[in-house]
Amino acid sequence: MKRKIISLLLAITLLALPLLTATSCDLLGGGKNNGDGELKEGQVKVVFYHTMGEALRTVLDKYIVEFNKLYPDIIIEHKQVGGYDDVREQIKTEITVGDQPNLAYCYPDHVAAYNIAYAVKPLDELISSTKVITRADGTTETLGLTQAQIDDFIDAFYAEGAVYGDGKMYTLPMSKSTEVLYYNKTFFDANGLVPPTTWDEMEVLCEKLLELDPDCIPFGYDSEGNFFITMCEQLGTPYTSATGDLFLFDNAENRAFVEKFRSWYEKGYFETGELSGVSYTSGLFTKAPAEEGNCYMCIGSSGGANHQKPKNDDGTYKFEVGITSIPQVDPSNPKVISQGPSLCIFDKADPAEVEATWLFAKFLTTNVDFQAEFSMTSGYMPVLESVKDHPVYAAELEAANGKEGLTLLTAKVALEQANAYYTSPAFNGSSTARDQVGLLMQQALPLTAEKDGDVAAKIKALFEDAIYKCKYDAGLQ
Amino acid sequence: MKVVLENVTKIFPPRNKREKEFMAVNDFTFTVPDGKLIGLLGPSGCGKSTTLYMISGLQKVSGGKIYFGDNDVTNLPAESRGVGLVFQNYALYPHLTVKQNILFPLQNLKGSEKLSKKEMLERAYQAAKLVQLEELMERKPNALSGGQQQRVAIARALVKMPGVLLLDEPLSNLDARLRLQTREEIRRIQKETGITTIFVTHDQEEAMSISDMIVVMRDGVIQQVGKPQDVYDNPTNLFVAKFLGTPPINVFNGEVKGGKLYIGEECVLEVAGVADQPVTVGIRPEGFIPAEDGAMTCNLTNLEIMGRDASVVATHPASCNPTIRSIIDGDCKIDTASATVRYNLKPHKVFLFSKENEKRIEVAAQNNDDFLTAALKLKYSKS
Amino acid sequence: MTDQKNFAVFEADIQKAQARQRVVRIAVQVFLYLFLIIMALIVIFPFYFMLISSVKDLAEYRLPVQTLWPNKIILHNYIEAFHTANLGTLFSNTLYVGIVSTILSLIITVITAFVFARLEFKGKNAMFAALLATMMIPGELFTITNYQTISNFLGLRTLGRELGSKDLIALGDWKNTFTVLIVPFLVSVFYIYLLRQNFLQIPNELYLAAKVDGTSDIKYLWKVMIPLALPTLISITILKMMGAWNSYMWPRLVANDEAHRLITNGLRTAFTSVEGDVNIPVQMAAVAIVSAPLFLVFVFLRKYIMKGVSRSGIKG
Amino acid sequence: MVGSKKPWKAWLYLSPAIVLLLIFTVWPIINTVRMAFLEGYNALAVAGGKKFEFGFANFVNVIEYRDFVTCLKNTVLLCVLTVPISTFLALVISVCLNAIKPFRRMLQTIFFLPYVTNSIAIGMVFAAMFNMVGRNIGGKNELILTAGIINNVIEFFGGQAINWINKGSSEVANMTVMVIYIVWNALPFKILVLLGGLQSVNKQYYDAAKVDGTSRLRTFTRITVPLLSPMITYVVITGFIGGFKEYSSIVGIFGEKMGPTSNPYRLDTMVGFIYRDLANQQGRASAAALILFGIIFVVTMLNLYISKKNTHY
Repeated sequence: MKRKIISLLLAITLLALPLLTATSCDLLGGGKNNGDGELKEGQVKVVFYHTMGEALRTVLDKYIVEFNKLYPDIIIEHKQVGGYDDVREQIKTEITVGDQPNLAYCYPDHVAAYNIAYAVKPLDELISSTKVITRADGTTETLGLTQAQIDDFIDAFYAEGAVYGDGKMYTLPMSKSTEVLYYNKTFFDANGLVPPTTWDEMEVLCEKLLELDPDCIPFGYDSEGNFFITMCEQLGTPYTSATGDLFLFDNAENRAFVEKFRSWYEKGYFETGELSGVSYTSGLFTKAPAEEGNCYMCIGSSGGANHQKPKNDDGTYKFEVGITSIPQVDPSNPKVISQGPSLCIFDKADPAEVEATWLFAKFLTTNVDFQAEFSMTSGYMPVLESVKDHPVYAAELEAANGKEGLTLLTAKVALEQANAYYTSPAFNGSSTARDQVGLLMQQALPLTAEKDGDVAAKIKALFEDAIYKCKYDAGLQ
Repeated sequence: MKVVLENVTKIFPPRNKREKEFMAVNDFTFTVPDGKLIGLLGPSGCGKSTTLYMISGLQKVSGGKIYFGDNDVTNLPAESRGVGLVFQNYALYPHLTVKQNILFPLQNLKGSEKLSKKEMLERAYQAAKLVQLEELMERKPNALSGGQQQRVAIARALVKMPGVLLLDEPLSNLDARLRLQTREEIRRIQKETGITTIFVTHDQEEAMSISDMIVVMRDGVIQQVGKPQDVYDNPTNLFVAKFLGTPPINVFNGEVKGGKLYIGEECVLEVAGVADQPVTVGIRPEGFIPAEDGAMTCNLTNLEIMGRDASVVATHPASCNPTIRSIIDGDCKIDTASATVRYNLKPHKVFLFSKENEKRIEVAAQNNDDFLTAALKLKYSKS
Repeated sequence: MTDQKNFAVFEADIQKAQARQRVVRIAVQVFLYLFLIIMALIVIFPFYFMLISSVKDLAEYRLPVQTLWPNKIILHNYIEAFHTANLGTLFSNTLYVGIVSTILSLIITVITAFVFARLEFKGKNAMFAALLATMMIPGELFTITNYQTISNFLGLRTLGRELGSKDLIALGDWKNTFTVLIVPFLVSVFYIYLLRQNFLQIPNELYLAAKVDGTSDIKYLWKVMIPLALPTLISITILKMMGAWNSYMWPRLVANDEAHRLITNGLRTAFTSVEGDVNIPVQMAAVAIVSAPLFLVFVFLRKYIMKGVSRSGIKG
Repeated sequence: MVGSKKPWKAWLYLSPAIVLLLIFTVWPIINTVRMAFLEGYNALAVAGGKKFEFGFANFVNVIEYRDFVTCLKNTVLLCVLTVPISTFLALVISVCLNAIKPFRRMLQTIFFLPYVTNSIAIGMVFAAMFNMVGRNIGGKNELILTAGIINNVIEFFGGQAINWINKGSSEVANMTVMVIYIVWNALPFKILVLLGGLQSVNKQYYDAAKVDGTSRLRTFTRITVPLLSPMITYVVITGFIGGFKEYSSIVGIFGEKMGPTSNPYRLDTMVGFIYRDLANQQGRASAAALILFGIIFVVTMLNLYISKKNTHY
């Protein structure tokens, strides 16, 4: 009998081993942040996934305290889930098991992916809601957005919430970045150069820079995908249809600009992120002019300003950085990409949960103080026009310089071009299109007649291939 | 072709620092006459296989010379000596058929010796016919019985018409029945081809039964060379006497006193011309003649009748072995109820060896007539 | 057949043959060593390159013709590599996963192999055959489903969601835990097979004798079989540890966060997301640091590794 | 017999292994087949309540896909190139190692070294060896700072530096690097197995061959190779299985984009294809995995059949 009991115990232990390790590992490995304590009666918990680093989390925590002064029963539990792709993958898996968060950082194509499972809550009803909520401090607010609030959003950023082809609004802009042109101000000033406003000027400038310094690469462009899409926007040529049922980017105009930039590339005018082998060209830009293969200009995300600082090990600067808008085809109708995270709200069975999430999302996106402080910390643009009038923010912007103040300087430049922002349509497969045009650029730019023969034919084939793959992924092929 | 070994010596170097070098073959001198079948006999580890390998050229000699006919081949590599070698476990290539195995050595021939495909096949079939394998040419070795494999190995060794055929323990991997059959086969093949053949064995019966001549070896040293029967009848030392014969020779402690041989207290034989000394006495099992008044008294243990012959198992206080075994005519009547049995001895089956060096002590034969006659008389009177 | 070959070998011929033979033999040996040494140099060259590059400074590495011995030895690269790739955490993560999974895996393997080697019960052979059959399927095929499984283990996460139990949710969500790196690979059919064969070589009489003496299965296993199968167990241990060290794809998929990242994945990540030029000397230093433990293990346990590997054919 | 009184005990002991295998091996097999036959299966869409039809569309989809053909081509090419080369080299090295006495152990250890490495880590070393450092390589005002140690060697022997893996490198050059790396990586295991096989070959076969005056070459081709054929079959089969699953060695050298920067995914393989579909297109990934399994199975059977025909013992 005793033996039997012992054997049984043994079996149970063995069976439980995996589960035991599951928990013990978590204890040892730090585990997951599951919040503390159970919810009290009447409390609602909002889980928020983002990519904020430590500095931004501090800002967020500060404003959660503010928010909780108004809504003490909404418990905010937030978590950094790696980078944007990690957030997307994490949420995609969680949707399949029904355990997605309430609120998350998102890009338009993420939302399109989540919506395969109809997981994202359309916001139209909430926005237009006139329900009045009483806050803990006794004041009231309407659940929806007031017209003033809507108007305060920078138009292009707000419009991004409805790029899904079905007319519905799915996201609120959180913090935005764009592409700007960083240039070596010290060098430009010394040689009497001015940063280009058009691509034609850029071409001339490149020639000049190569004359001045034959060992340089005049400019770097971080993202091949952005390059292509932005050129489509600037030229006004088709890219994709709004709903993703048509991939339109294979056309003569687009092939022509790819061919043009290919010839630039062949002449050594520029380098791109992936082609340089390390995803970003900021490494080339921050080299001192004496170093081989340095760039004098760099078109990169305004959110990445920190990486554009040409700092020496001892903290001094190799040169001063200047920032301006990216070159345009037509300066009178400028187009610059709008990037950076928005917020999307996941649909839940309990309307109270959705409502609480909305309140928090609304708080983050419409609170001028938060937007200002968040922008100052991250270098991302605030999404509200009125932040420009925020006294501290305005003062900081004013004082921004091309060295330590680079992040703010980018925000300043980015805000000045508010009328130029565009967002490309998002649908299930829009990220494929983006990847494909990026890959297309990556393959087309290094072509040379000498090595590859008929370059035009090669480019045509690359376009055709990219279209094929987009269609294939969308199930159209 | 005759094979001559002159002072051949093989010393293996020590394998590691703790070991000493090992002398496997010591000063081996011996001539194999042309066209004879020679058995190299000895217990395992006596150097007989090493000798064979040195003749084949697979192992180098450490000293001495080897001649094939009049040619010194001592330093010739194996492939140039033109010997056929049959390995103990046959070393048939498992992936090749019988035919391919037999053809293999022919395909190695080069230059003027090169044969056409047709010639090769002819030779292969000739060899196969000799060993009666024609039916099995397309089989793979492991579809053959042990005896058949053995014959394939021989055919492969013979197909290139070697001057010397070497067989390493050719029968050790066969069962008892096949062994008898195969040794006759080897004898037949050797007779038919007339190739000088040297084979190695540790089985004295095998060596005795088919060899023209045997070489008994021990610890790398030749003990005796001769025709099998001569060696059996006239062993030069105790080792050879013990090694040859089944059942083995019975060994006693004895003493020669005044021309008489004593085993225990009994005087068993007259040995004229031998000086007084303690001796080791070897008596072949067939050297005993039971007699009621026999000269030697043993304690009877058992009687085993095996058809024509009978084997008497007995003990004797002076015996060096626990039991003594004698083979007697099945007609002889032995009283199994009796505690003792008495024998007379056939003088030519009794060998005396020196206690000092185990060498044979010669006895003049005529002095034993009395004993012999008495013994014969007894035998015939009984029948 | 009776005609014997005529040997007309003259003294001169013999000497010539002898001399030729000696020349050929020496030539062959020289050729063998030459070939082997050249091949060995080729095989070992990447390691040498890694080591010398790891102690060069960037400027020297970029000389048009690379130096085969560094002009100046810079050990700072190692410190930088250690920090850049956060190797400390990666090491401890990998070690933790390696040790825990090896111990658990050994326990399961030993018990299972014992059952298949010594106990008799209905369905044993069918069960063993089924086990062996799974070895044929490439592991890549499992990944797709296992990825789903570990996101919602046994549906515990959905259940936890419905019951509002955080503990259940945590139990069902294995992503970015050490568990997910350990548990799915605890059972290796191949190791079970290997050990069972080893156990079978131990005479059954020993087991029967133990039974007669009243020894329990577990005690017999512990006192007799494990000591006898120790070399195999050591081989399994090393291969399993090497597996943890080398695994890339699965950890990358399911535990790609800082806290649980394993060394291979960490190395790849650290040196692809760096901006600017890749500092190859630092990268080589990181590779050297990562490679060192395996080399040390190899130096000390060469016999077991080679034995285990020759029988398994699986890398890691 | 023993233990038959308590069969439950045996099952009790087996339970941990069985449970784990059921969850992590048996279920995946069943589920993979299920997903592969549900047209367009996608876990996210399942969460959205979508139902899938049973059919072969996933398989058709995979096979018709252009890039899948590239993947298949690369995979087969790598197998066909590396398996024979590495097997032949390993065979020659093993035979040479078997023919020498002094330093054998040392050389054997050296030849085993690549085994105790991490394919990603050493991939980086190989990449560095072949890597050109400079600016605008292949472009107009190209500036090569260092052409890489391999090119240094080529230049030393009077050759011209080759762009192996950098931007603008040719597919042949990329493949060559991969073949060199994979062969280098595959050698130790093969040498280990073949040398083990050689050492267990009965020496008498060689004595017999020597007595018969067989030349070294003939001994090698007619005796050594056939006698080793079971081991050769073994290393060839494991080589092919490994080759069809080639992935991390390519990532090791070219990164996750599996190609030089100017030609991403040029060296994509079947496993790479499966892994990239894993998160979004589970039905297609499953179909591709089953196709891969089918190919491996057929190739293995073919190998076994061929080797069976050639060795009958």
